[in-house]
Amino acid sequence: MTEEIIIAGFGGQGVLSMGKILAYSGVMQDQEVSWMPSYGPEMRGGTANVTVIVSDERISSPILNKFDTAIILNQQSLDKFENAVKPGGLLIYDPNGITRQPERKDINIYSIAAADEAAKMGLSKVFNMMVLGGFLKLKPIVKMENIRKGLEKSLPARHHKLIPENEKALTIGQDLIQPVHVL
Amino acid sequence: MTEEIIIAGFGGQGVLSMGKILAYSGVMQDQEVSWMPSYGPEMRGGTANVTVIVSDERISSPILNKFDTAIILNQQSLDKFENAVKPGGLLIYDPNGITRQPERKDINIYSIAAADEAAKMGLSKVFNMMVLGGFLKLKPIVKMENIRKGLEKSLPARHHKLIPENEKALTIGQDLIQPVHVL
Amino acid sequence: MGELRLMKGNEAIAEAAIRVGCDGYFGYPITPQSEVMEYLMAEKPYETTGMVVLQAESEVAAINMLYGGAGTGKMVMTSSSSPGISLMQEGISYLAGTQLPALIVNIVRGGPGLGTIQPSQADYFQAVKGGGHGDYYTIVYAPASVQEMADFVKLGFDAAFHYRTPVLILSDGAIGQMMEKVYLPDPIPRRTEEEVISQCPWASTGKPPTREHHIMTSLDLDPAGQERLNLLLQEKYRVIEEKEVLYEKIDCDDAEYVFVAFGLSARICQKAVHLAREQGIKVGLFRPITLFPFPKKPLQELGKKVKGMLVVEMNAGQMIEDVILSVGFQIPIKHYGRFGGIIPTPDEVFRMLKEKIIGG
Amino acid sequence: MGELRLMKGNEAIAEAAIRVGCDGYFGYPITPQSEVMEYLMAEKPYETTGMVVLQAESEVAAINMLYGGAGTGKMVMTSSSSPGISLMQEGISYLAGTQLPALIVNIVRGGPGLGTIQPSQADYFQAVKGGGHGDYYTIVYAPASVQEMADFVKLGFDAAFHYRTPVLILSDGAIGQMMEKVYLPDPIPRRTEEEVISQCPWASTGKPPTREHHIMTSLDLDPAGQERLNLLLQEKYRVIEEKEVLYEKIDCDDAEYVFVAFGLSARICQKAVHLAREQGIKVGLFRPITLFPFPKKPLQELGKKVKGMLVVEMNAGQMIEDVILSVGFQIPIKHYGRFGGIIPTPDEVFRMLKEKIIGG
Amino acid sequence: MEEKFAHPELRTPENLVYKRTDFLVDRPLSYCPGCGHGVVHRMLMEVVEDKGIGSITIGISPVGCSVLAYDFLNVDMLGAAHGRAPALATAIKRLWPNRYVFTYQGDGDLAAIGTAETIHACNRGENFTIIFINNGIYGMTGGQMAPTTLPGMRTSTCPYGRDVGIMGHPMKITELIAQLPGTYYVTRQAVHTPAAVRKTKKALRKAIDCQDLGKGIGFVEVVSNCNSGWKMTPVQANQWMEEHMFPKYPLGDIKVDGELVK
Amino acid sequence: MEEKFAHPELRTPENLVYKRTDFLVDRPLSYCPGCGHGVVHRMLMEVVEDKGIGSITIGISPVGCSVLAYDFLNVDMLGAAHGRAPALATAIKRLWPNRYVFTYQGDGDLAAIGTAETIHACNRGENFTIIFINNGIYGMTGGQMAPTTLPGMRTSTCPYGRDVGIMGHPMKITELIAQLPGTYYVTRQAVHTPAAVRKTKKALRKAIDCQDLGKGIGFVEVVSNCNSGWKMTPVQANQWMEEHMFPKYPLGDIKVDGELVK
Amino acid sequence: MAKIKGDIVVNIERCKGCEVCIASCPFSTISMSEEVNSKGYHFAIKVNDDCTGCSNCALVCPDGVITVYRAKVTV
Amino acid sequence: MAKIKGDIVVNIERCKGCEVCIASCPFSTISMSEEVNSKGYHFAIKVNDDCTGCSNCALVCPDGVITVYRAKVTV
Ligand SMILES: Cc1ncc(C[n+]2csc(CCOP(=O)(O)OP(=O)(O)O)c2C)c(N)n1
Ligand SMILES: Cc1ncc(C[n+]2csc(CCOP(=O)(O)OP(=O)(O)O)c2C)c(N)n1
Ligand code: SF4
Ligand code: SF4
Ligand code: SF4
Ligand code: SF4
Repeated sequence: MTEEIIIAGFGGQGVLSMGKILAYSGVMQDQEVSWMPSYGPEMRGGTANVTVIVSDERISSPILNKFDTAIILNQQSLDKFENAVKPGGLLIYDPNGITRQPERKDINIYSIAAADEAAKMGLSKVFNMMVLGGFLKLKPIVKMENIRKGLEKSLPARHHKLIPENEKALTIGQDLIQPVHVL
Repeated sequence: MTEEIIIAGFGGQGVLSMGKILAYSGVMQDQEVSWMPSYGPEMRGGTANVTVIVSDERISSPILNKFDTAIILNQQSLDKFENAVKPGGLLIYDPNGITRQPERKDINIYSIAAADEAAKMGLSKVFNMMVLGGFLKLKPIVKMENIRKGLEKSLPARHHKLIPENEKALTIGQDLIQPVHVL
Repeated sequence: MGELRLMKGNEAIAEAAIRVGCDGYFGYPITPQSEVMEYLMAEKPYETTGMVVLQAESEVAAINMLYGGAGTGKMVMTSSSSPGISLMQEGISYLAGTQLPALIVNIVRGGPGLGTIQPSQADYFQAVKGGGHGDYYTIVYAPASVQEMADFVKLGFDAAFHYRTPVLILSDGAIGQMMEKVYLPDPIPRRTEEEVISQCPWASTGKPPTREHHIMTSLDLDPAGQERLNLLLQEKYRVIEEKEVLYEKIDCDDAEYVFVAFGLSARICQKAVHLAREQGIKVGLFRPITLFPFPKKPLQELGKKVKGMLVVEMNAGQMIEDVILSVGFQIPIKHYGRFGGIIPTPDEVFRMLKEKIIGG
Repeated sequence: MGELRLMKGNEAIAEAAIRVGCDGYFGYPITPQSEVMEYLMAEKPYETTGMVVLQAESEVAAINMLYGGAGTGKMVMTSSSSPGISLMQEGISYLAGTQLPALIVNIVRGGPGLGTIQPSQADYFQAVKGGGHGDYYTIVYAPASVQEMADFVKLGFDAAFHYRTPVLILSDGAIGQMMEKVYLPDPIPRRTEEEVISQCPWASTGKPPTREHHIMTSLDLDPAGQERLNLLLQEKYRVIEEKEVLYEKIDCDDAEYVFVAFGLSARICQKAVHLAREQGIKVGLFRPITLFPFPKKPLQELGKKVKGMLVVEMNAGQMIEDVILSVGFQIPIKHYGRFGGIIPTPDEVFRMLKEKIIGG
Repeated sequence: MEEKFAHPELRTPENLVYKRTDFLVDRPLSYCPGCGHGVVHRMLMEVVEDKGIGSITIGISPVGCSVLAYDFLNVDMLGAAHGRAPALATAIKRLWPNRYVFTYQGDGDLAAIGTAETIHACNRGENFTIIFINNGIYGMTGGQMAPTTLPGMRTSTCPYGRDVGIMGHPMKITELIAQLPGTYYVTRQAVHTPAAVRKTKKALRKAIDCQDLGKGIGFVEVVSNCNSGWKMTPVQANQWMEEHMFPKYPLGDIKVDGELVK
Repeated sequence: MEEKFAHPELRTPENLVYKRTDFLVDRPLSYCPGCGHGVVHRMLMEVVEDKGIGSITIGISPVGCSVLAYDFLNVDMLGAAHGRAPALATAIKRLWPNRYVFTYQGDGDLAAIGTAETIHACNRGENFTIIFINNGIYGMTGGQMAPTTLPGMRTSTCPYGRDVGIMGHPMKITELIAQLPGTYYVTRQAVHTPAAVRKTKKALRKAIDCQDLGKGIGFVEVVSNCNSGWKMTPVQANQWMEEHMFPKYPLGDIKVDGELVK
Repeated sequence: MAKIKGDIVVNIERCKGCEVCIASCPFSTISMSEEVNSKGYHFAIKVNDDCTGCSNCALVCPDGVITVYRAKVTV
Repeated sequence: MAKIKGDIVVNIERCKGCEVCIASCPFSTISMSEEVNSKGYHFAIKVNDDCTGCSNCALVCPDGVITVYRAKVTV
């Protein structure tokens, strides 16, 4: 199994840490992972994205131009990455912040209204975990118990008390995700 | 005609300027010349030498290990350069400062007691010109008139008044030089 | 026992340094490698292992701090990125001339000049041919993964001390910034003063009455002496070329064409090898791990078996010179490069292999 | 009309700079090239032509003064020797990246490190492959006489401005210190401000209301933009390689063996050619005058006609790589080098030719 | 958008009392919200406009957040290597004595890597203007310790606070260069209040006027916030600056007409 | 040689009152006749001897005439790149806190190319000793202008005398670094008379004793002659030094126990 | 009666919502909008009619987005 | 009567004839030799018997070539 994912959105949306937790969970179940962010001052207030690869084999290129899954959190990112999804692949987006719907017909498209839901529930801090939950519902590439372990590893000890909240968000996300166009 | 000369002695003996005047004189009569000094802090109180080449043709290497003429002003230099004179070549030395006589039998050897004479005559400043005079007597590779021109060119204007003294030294040197071993 | 972690390349270097018993890190911030010092400052090894971590006033100061530390037998390192490494060239030449062990990490970004902060491999020549003055080489390791970022710290220090020579890790912004799984070995305690003194009997550590004073210098005003030093260095480089070559061959056994690439480019080419094999084209990858010593002989051997080579670099064509010097002109050897911070994609390099080498 | 003088190489450079209408010299003392600045300070061109002469606080400052001056369209130069040139590598990379014209003189001494003050050619790689970071080249002229020291100042400035690129004169302590006859052309007046502005329409000279403001920089945070700049640079280097190659062939027409050497080594080899011809051995000399662009094609042609080449350098083997890359492996190409300030003699190189190439 | 308290009738050219000078390029500044760089840019350009020297001014931006100053200041500019702006300016002013030349530098640039260039340009009494933005941190590279970082202050390379015993003392380079005979006007200002901004503009004017006298460097330090680096809101940052930066870096003139006044 | 006034009978170990310390290597110094470097070398080594720290002392020589100091001082030494001695010393002292570490630097080395390293080591309050030989010229490279060259003084790069308008002012770097909180003892001495030599020795002792306190840099400037560069006899040079150098570089302590005293 | 009356124009798209202007206004005329501009920033708006055109806000605005007008008006 | 008597030993081969010692002697005991050493330098010699072994000369000697002895002798 090799899953190649791009996660993209605004700087403050937790894009990088979502990728990090996913990657750490992969590590927990003994898979190969890579996490390759965009970096630099253009991140300041701008867009951020991260390529995450989880695989049973040694990972070759950490930098890709085609992905199995694209998780998209703003319009700029949709514009940039819609065409980078492999035919038959998966695109997940949060409609908040999207002004133009994705148009591809050869891929599976899901939407997840996590931003609104998180705001409503006062869980904005773990909005990204909702999105991750949605993704994992569709592609359970890592086991929930490993996500927990991943959270433990990637959060500093003083934040471990937040793990239950994160797990809750994961569950909510699984319910929230909706098909838009399924092959 | 190509004449390859090494002039060697202590730092203060005017070795470099003797070479410079010779080279400039060569320029004055439209010959090719090169003047290549030893340089660096080792000169401080130590030995100095300069390779002068005067030629009708373009000069290839300015650095040589064999010379037509060696003009030697101290013992260290004699030790270093006696064997660098080409067979049949010329070695001129000032006996002041020499403790061991040159031993080569396949070259022409002359001595010139310029240091003593210059001290006697109060001409120590132009001691080197005496030596040059002696050399030019044996090998008149540059004309006297060109030496004068060379002096004019190589001395700063404020020192031009010293030219007559230099010319006098040249003449004295021509009388002073003595054969030691002639092939 | 060791430990498994998910880390950035830059962090892995820092953590590996602590674990290998490094005595001192001296550096100056510059993107994309500032995490090395930031990680160290956060970990405070000065409170645990006693490792010194100091933010210098400049890269020039940093490399000369290295020189001081190395001259006293300590295990010292710095890291920077391209412009900062250029400022270190005098210091690196001094380290080489004085035969001092030190580790220098260059997380390359796009140049020339201020350039970009995106990854690049355009400092190959500087690293391999000697960016400083005089006849010297540094051993150069080119990691292609976060694991290697960690591993090569130990490898680098071992070689540096074995040969008494500065060692360079030539990586790039992408490997510095990306996270991967990394296995970290158990920490090795820092050497005691006594151990330093006995393991580095040449160093200036304080002169006991029982020996002559030690002098660490690269100066010899006497050219004959300077030539002797140079001959010694050349002999050392010869031994290094004989003994320290590292490389990796992937799918080369039956390959008709090969990519030659180092570091990040090699990983991209590895993916391209998969793409090619999927299409039934027999492609392999030759990855020099040491750039100096360059794997001349294995590459030459490979050159006799394949029909062509595509050298892929994130630069305008630098390592290709060493490839040609190794392989010769019998088979087509072409270059494909992207620059200024652009990373080629696997598709792209595969297409280029077809265009430039396979034909059609 | 011009003028004939007997001068040191270092002085010739300084005098040529005044006569070519150079606007500014910025330097820091270092043996064996301090005479360049000393001559200028004694001549006081600031009182005659208006040329600025300034002793900087360091070589780092000097090269950045060059950057400032060059960015305003002025004709600026510096000179130094090996360790000082290493300190300038960041600045040279910036000059190249910003496409600024400037002249840099390296009177090479023995390295690495503090080394010696005696002549050497061990900075070939640094000069030719780019000692700084990023993909760039500087045009490199290698004078072999005092006359060329003077002549290449004009050549260098012309090329620097034509291509908007830093130009290096790579000489050595011997040529810097030796005196030869030199013909100095009549002085060219310094350009007026108006001329500078009209001849350098790209420069930052003060923004009149009629145009956009000018920005001299090598930064482009956008990798695509940075790649475009790099492609532009590479195209420039291609043109330079096509148009600016200079070399000299001596006695090559009927030669069976040739020396390949630059600068001082070439003069020594020239004498060795005489020695060989005296013994009836048909030897020639190929002297690259530009080291970048390297005279690849003429050397390749020559390679087809001769039986072997001896590359003679005052280093451990640097230009030989470019010779092999030009000629290939069909004929034996060997290296003979002396280092650390030692100059080989004509006898010696002739003997080596016999030993290593002719055989017997 | 409905503008409830708008008075469009007042918006006529005669009534215009303040607008962004045209000597700023019409594009968004790249700085973080609330960062002082923008104000200093504007004041500097107002001085250039007031003096009418736009076409004979050459500016130098550093490496730091203000690396892009050349994109905003509508005069001819050069981007220096990190720390070397005073070297560029030295050459430019000597080669173009009738141009007004300024450098614009951060604390890392001017007081760390560029220390030698700063001190020697000041010591030589070069005839240009140095504008020095002291925000106590390396903004551009993500908030590392600067020479001017306060004791105890946290940055990414002193995450537990600057420990002066290990990392050295905050450096008052402005007081240092004021000691040098080559500086003619040296002052420290801020731009967080209207009054401070006005003073800074006067100071900049005075510093640039120095170039008419040819008696040495005019040097204006501006203590400024780096709210991103300090991890505060802009308003908090300005307050923290008053409370913590000003005691260490007191505002006011240090040297006037070549004489120390403090 | 006949020694007319010799008293061989006095030459017994008990009567020995002064001899060259064994901490100087038994070989001729490479300095010009009458150059002050030799005296400073000797005093420094006497202090090392007196303190009994020879085996735990690490010295750093610069690039300058004293580049060969490592050949003469019989302690472990390193030769720094030009100007960078304080960077070496910083690392060494931090890595070997129980060693005594000193740099020995000329004015070109310390106050020109090495300005940043000098200032920042002093500012960080490193715990080593800096010995600074100010002879107003670059001796080793043949007498070029130094940052400390006096106005009007002739050198090979100011053959008509230093013109402060073009070449800048002589720099009093010692006064400058005394301003920094990281320096603990700062003094200026000379070695041209027996009294001066004695004071210099005391100053060196005090500066090295600073390392026992760990409160910052001990810094000893020695104003010295470079008779070669000045083109005078040693005796003339010492006199010229008194008349011309001392007024600009007055002798005496500048900072004692961390407090400015001048 | 003649009175000094001021007005400000905020370049909304350029405003970064840093709030530095707010405290500088002697008449508490400025506050932040509820809405955000296309960059996602709240922006400065006038919340009363007391502006005298003193220009304080414009002076301190880091992004120079405020233009100020002032006139004597008869009330 | 007991008197302080001093003596100096000059390492002639190492003396560079700089003459710095001469002025430092309170008793004008030192002068330069007529002869030169093997390096060509005149060297310091004692020219009277007034030396008290005060060590001034040795202190100022740049090359550290003077060794000083002193004793109470009965005259
Ligand atoms: C030679 C070199 N070293 C380091 C850097 C990385 N760098 C860029 S900006 C900067 C510091 C910026 O801080 P400061 O000068 O205080 O300006 P600010 O960003 O705070 O305005 C550094 C270290 C560089 N570009 N070049
Ligand atoms: C990078 C570099 N620049 C320049 C030099 C040449 N250089 C050697 S010593 C020296 C100056 C010496 O002067 P100073 O420090 O005053 O010491 P002094 O010789 O007077 O004792 C210079 C410029 C060098 N070796 N390295
Ligand atoms: S990082 Fe700091 S200095 Fe840079 S723009 Fe942001 S607030 Fe300003
Ligand atoms: S050149 Fe000057 S500093 Fe150097 S040894 Fe001679 S007198 Fe001393
Ligand atoms: S100061 Fe300027 S940028 Fe900040 S909120 Fe006010 S108007 Fe907007
Ligand atoms: S020891 Fe004193 S008295 Fe004796 S010679 Fe020396 S200076 Fe004179």
